[in-house]
Amino acid sequence: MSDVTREPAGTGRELRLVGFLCNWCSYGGADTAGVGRFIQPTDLRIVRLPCSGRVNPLFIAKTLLYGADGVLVSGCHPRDCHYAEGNFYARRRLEVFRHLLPTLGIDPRRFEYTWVSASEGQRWQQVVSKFTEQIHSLGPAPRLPGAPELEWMQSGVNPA
Amino acid sequence: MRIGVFICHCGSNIAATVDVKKVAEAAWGMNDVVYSTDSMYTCSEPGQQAIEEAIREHKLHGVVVASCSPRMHEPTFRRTVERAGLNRYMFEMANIREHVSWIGRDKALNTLKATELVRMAVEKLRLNRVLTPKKIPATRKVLVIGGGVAGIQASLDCADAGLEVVLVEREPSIGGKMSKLDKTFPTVDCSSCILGPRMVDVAQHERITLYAYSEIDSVSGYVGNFEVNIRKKASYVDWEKCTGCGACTEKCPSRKTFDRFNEGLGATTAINIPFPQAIPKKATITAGACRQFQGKKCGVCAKFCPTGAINHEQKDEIVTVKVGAIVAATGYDLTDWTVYGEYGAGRYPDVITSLQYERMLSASGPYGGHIKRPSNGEEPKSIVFIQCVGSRDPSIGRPYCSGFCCMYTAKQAIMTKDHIPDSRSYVFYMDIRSPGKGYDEFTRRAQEEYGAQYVRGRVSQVYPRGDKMVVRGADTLLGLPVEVEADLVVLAVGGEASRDAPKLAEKLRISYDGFGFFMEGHPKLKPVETNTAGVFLAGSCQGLKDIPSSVSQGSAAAAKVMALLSRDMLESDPQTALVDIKRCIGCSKCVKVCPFGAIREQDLRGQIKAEVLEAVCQGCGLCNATCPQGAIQLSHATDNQILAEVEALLCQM
Amino acid sequence: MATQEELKKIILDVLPDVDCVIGWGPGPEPLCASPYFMRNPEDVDYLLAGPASVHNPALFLPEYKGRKTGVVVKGCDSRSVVQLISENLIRREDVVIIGFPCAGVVDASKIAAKLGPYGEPGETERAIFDKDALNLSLGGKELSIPLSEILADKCSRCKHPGAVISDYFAGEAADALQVKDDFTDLAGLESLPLEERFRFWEKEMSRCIRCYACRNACPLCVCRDHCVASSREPHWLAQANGVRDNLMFQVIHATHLAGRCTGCGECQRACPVHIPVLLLKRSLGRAVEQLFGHHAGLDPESRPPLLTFQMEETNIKEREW
Amino acid sequence: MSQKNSYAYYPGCSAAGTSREYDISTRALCAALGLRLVDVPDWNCCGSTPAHTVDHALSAALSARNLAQSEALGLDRLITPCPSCLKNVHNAIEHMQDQHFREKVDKLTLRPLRRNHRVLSVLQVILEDVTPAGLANMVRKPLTNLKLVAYYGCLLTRPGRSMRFDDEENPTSIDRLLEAVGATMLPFPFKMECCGGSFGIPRGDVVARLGGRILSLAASTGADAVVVACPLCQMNLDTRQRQINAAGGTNIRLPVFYYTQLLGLALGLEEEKLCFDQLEVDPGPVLSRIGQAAAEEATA
Repeated sequence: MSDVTREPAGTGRELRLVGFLCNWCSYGGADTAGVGRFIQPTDLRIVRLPCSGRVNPLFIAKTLLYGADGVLVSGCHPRDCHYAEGNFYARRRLEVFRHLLPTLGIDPRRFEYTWVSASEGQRWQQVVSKFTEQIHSLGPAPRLPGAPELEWMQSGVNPA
Repeated sequence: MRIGVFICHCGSNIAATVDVKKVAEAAWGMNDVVYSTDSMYTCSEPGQQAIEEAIREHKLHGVVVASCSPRMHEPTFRRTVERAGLNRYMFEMANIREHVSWIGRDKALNTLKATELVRMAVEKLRLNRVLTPKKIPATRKVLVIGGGVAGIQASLDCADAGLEVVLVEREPSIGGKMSKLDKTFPTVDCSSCILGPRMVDVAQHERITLYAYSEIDSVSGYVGNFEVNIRKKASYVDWEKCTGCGACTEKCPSRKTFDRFNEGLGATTAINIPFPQAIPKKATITAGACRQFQGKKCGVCAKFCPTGAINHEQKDEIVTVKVGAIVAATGYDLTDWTVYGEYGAGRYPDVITSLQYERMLSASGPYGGHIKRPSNGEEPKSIVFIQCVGSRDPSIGRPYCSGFCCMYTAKQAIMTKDHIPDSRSYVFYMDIRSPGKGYDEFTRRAQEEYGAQYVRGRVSQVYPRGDKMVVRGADTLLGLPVEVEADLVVLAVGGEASRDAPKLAEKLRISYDGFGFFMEGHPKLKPVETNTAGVFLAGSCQGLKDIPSSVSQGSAAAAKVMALLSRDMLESDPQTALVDIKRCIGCSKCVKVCPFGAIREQDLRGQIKAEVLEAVCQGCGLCNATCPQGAIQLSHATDNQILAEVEALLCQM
Repeated sequence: MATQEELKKIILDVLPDVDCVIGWGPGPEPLCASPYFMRNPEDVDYLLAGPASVHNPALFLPEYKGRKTGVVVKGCDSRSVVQLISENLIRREDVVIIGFPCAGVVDASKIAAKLGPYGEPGETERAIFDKDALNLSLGGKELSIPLSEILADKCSRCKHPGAVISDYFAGEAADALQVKDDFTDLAGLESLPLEERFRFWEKEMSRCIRCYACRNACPLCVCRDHCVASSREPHWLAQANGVRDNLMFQVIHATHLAGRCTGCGECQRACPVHIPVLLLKRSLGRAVEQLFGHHAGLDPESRPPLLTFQMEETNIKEREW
Repeated sequence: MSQKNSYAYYPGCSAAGTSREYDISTRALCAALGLRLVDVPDWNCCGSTPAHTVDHALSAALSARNLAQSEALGLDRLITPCPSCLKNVHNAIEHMQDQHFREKVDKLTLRPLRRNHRVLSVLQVILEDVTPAGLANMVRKPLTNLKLVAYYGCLLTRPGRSMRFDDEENPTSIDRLLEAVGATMLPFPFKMECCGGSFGIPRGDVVARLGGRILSLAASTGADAVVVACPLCQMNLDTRQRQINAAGGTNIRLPVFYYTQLLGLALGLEEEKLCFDQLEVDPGPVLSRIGQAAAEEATA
């Protein structure tokens, strides 16, 4: 097993990696990886969703355009979806969306989607480690300026 | 909003590599957080009490617990906050054990990550709304489709549990494939002796309404409130008057009608009662074969019917019933073996299917229980059984093993020896599959005690030579091609999904696999449930299986129905989609993608709007991700709640 | 032009049993036409179906859902009608579709570029589009510009000049051209390195004034006043006019049209500051074509590819780790 | 060149050698049926067994060159009487769907194919374009009281998924054509069994055993003769009938016709177009038994 315990490469600082995981399989896979103490880089923050079908490609667009360096989506393997068809739709929508990134000037390697089942703890460690290395090799993503008057509001106040 | 944050040590599991004090400290600075602490074992009794007290003391509106995976303790903590008077959905968890402390060695990075995960949970909680489970009335009645052994078992169990049962059977009599069998393995006891009494129980049970010779026309509604239209097909005999005396069957002039029950072995009359132990024991006219329907004047049966039950003008009739649950037990069909040109493709009379041979063995069969060669009526001395016909054969799209053919062939080999002591049976096989209790011993007996000659090898061709049938195959154990001259060839034909299973599946809105077998909820954990709430499966319609398994699935499905309908009100999980009718423009994209048919179009003052059936919605959120204007939102996982978690991370930059 | 007369005759026959027939009529200046709603026979004389009829009349059909409407369509417009039908945003029986052989439409910015030295396009006194040239008089001078030099880009890659679906067709219905669309319009952007593309969009989006003309010109944008761009529930965009939110809106528009956009180009034509917003939709359209072999707006029975799926996707390979 | 009823014709090597009678009768029959055959210019071997047992790319390249040659004729269908040639050209077309394999073949032929091709047997063209009904009303000498068994050989319809012609296990195309011209066709279970194929020379004993089984079953059905569509089967059953009798100790005298010869006879084609004299086992006595009227004319 490759040595995955290395410090994050490059600046030694964590990069902003966001993960959208389906509750039934991939979130369970991440839990299994934890139970198995499979050490991984810490950059990835995981958002739990009921299904990969719940992932609207616009979540990825918003995350990448508003400051993230990499986005990872993971759901159940096709045919294993708890809701039978969720991941089939996700597969199509995410694959189509992936083709928009280069046109926008965003490196397509900053977004990956994959299928990990609840039992594949070791495989989840592989996925997170490889994905984190991939993003570190690309370095921090270029930033777009927010709206001028929005800048001062950046104190973390959410306009709820 | 007043939020309380509880950071768990989990003994040392978290505290060892996460500075829990620092995280609790940081939580104070988060939006709407009015109380933040850490505790050794939050999920323990004292830990939960601490939360309850904090809720009351600090008048909290919501709680965030940072500890292990929500897949483990979310239900626990939801009950905790509920006991303290909060709605259970005003609660969020941050997974700082499996996703942080156990997988990261750098304490500083772990602590930073834990803090950010807590911030995400807080930001989501700020947008959570109170959700209460809905109560929907349930009709305590169950529809069982298919009167085979599985359907009979399910009906009897449900009826015995006090539920009203509606049993619908497509053929004129219940009994399914089992009623066509002479004996059953592995005990070689007579099929109608063990099935007959069950069929009589169904007929006599006061809580079971039987619709034989009927089919499902349409199913609407949802769990607890299905509305089913049953089409009672015209049998041209008034079953109220018919006593089943059979006078009409003796006098009917058209004697060449294809006998469906006896698999076309013998012929029968246009008006017939399928078999002596039929339930209901009523006559049915096969319209295609009856002269009256071919324009020729007949009416012989009407003349001889003592109770005047014959009525050639009878029409199909639709009966509507309301049920709370449905059990599909529609069984299977034999594979169409005539695709095999090498076995004669149906051209040779002495090459028959195992089910035809079963009818030949049966005393109530067309040959009265005597084994005879269909070509010349003589008693066969050499009988060859060919295994795996239409099973384990990807070239015709049947790659699976049907599971029961090895066993019934062993039984038929034993029966053949009983009927014709000086006969010689050969069985061409690839592998013998006899996994059940007493199964392998049974096939062993067929070989050792009853002298069946098992030849390991495939048959390449069956062809007539003189009046014999030559079976050419291989014997892989000897490594030689072999030829056997047979008087009779019995094909152990495998099974496939019944031809119109997909049509029924679409009516029930359940999914089916590539072969047409209904899809179970989970292959290991939910074998008799489907992804459609309220619809259950039993028997071979879910996958080919023998009688013991079909019966146990019948009982299993009945148990699931009893659990569902045990209370007269169903409680539905409130994490379902909700439509904002202002924003909905009625493009019905959501209706198209919903895997469960849980969204339907409603006409609101002339405008089409989407409407979610809470009872049917499983909360996958596909509709939410599909709706361009975000008019449909999945409660507890709305766009804003997810965006709140994302923005909680990004605003740090 | 024979077809003009035949077209007018068809509209006159159709007029009695429809609320109105949507087509094009004289515009604010000789050089351009404008959408035109014909309700009684005398309106039909002013019909202008030719190179200046750039607008897509399918835009107005969703509002007329439930009322019988006639619509005159170019090839590209007809594909929008087909897409609206396939998503049952309009009902086939409500629409009377009248096609005519389209020889391509002009691009206003190209004309402006040609007329630059002679004066403002708006001051043209007289302009006549005949078979293959635009003859106009501007500032006292007579000018003739070959049509081929001022045609819109989309017309050079047009496969279906005649309506793909029509109840009536004026003139000879030409079948599909064997033109190959290999997305050369994207080549310019894709020749730049990633970083420069990102800065290109940053510059373009800094010019965007969020007037939503692109959305309002799009025949498939039927959400009208419920668009997520201006909603708080869900709250995808800040209303502030920053580069990030402007680009986010364009991404929303493109993703909402993935597998649906027929490439009619109205969004880009309508943009007052000429931002090439069509490129994003074309990029997703190319992806859908490569992945599912699907072209939007050709078959009213077909289902948008992102509203369905296949168990085994032929062209989608799973990423190996 | 008008497409209707014109076909690029690939005779195959045996047509010029051991099965000349098959080629001559095929050309005569097609001419009589109004099917215009245009020979593929400068055709070469189709890459039959000796080639494809050594190298699939070489075998496909040989067929590919024939296809390239046929492109000059501008006809979209290539037809051939011999099942083995049909198989090899068909396999070449199918295997060249795979890009990698196609490149290997193009490197050998240096003439990449410019369009996609279809190859059919003459039998299929007669069955589908002329149809048994069409044949029936062109008959001048019905083959009454001629009892035949049709022997298809193992290649013509197999494997079903790729050849997609007639029934893979129980073909009836020859039976239907000959019934249309008045012959009585008897059911023949060994219609698809192997006749020994190319073992004729290296392993005569194999052909003797396999061919013997076919001929003895044919004899036991009471047939007057066997009808085939493949030059190799004809050679094994006809030219080696004496060897088979010697090896099996049998005395079978069964003429082995090509279906094209008998169809030609039924259409009233003249003798030297049918080359009955080329057959090893003398067909004379059998031909004379065909409906009394037919026999007089043959001798006159």
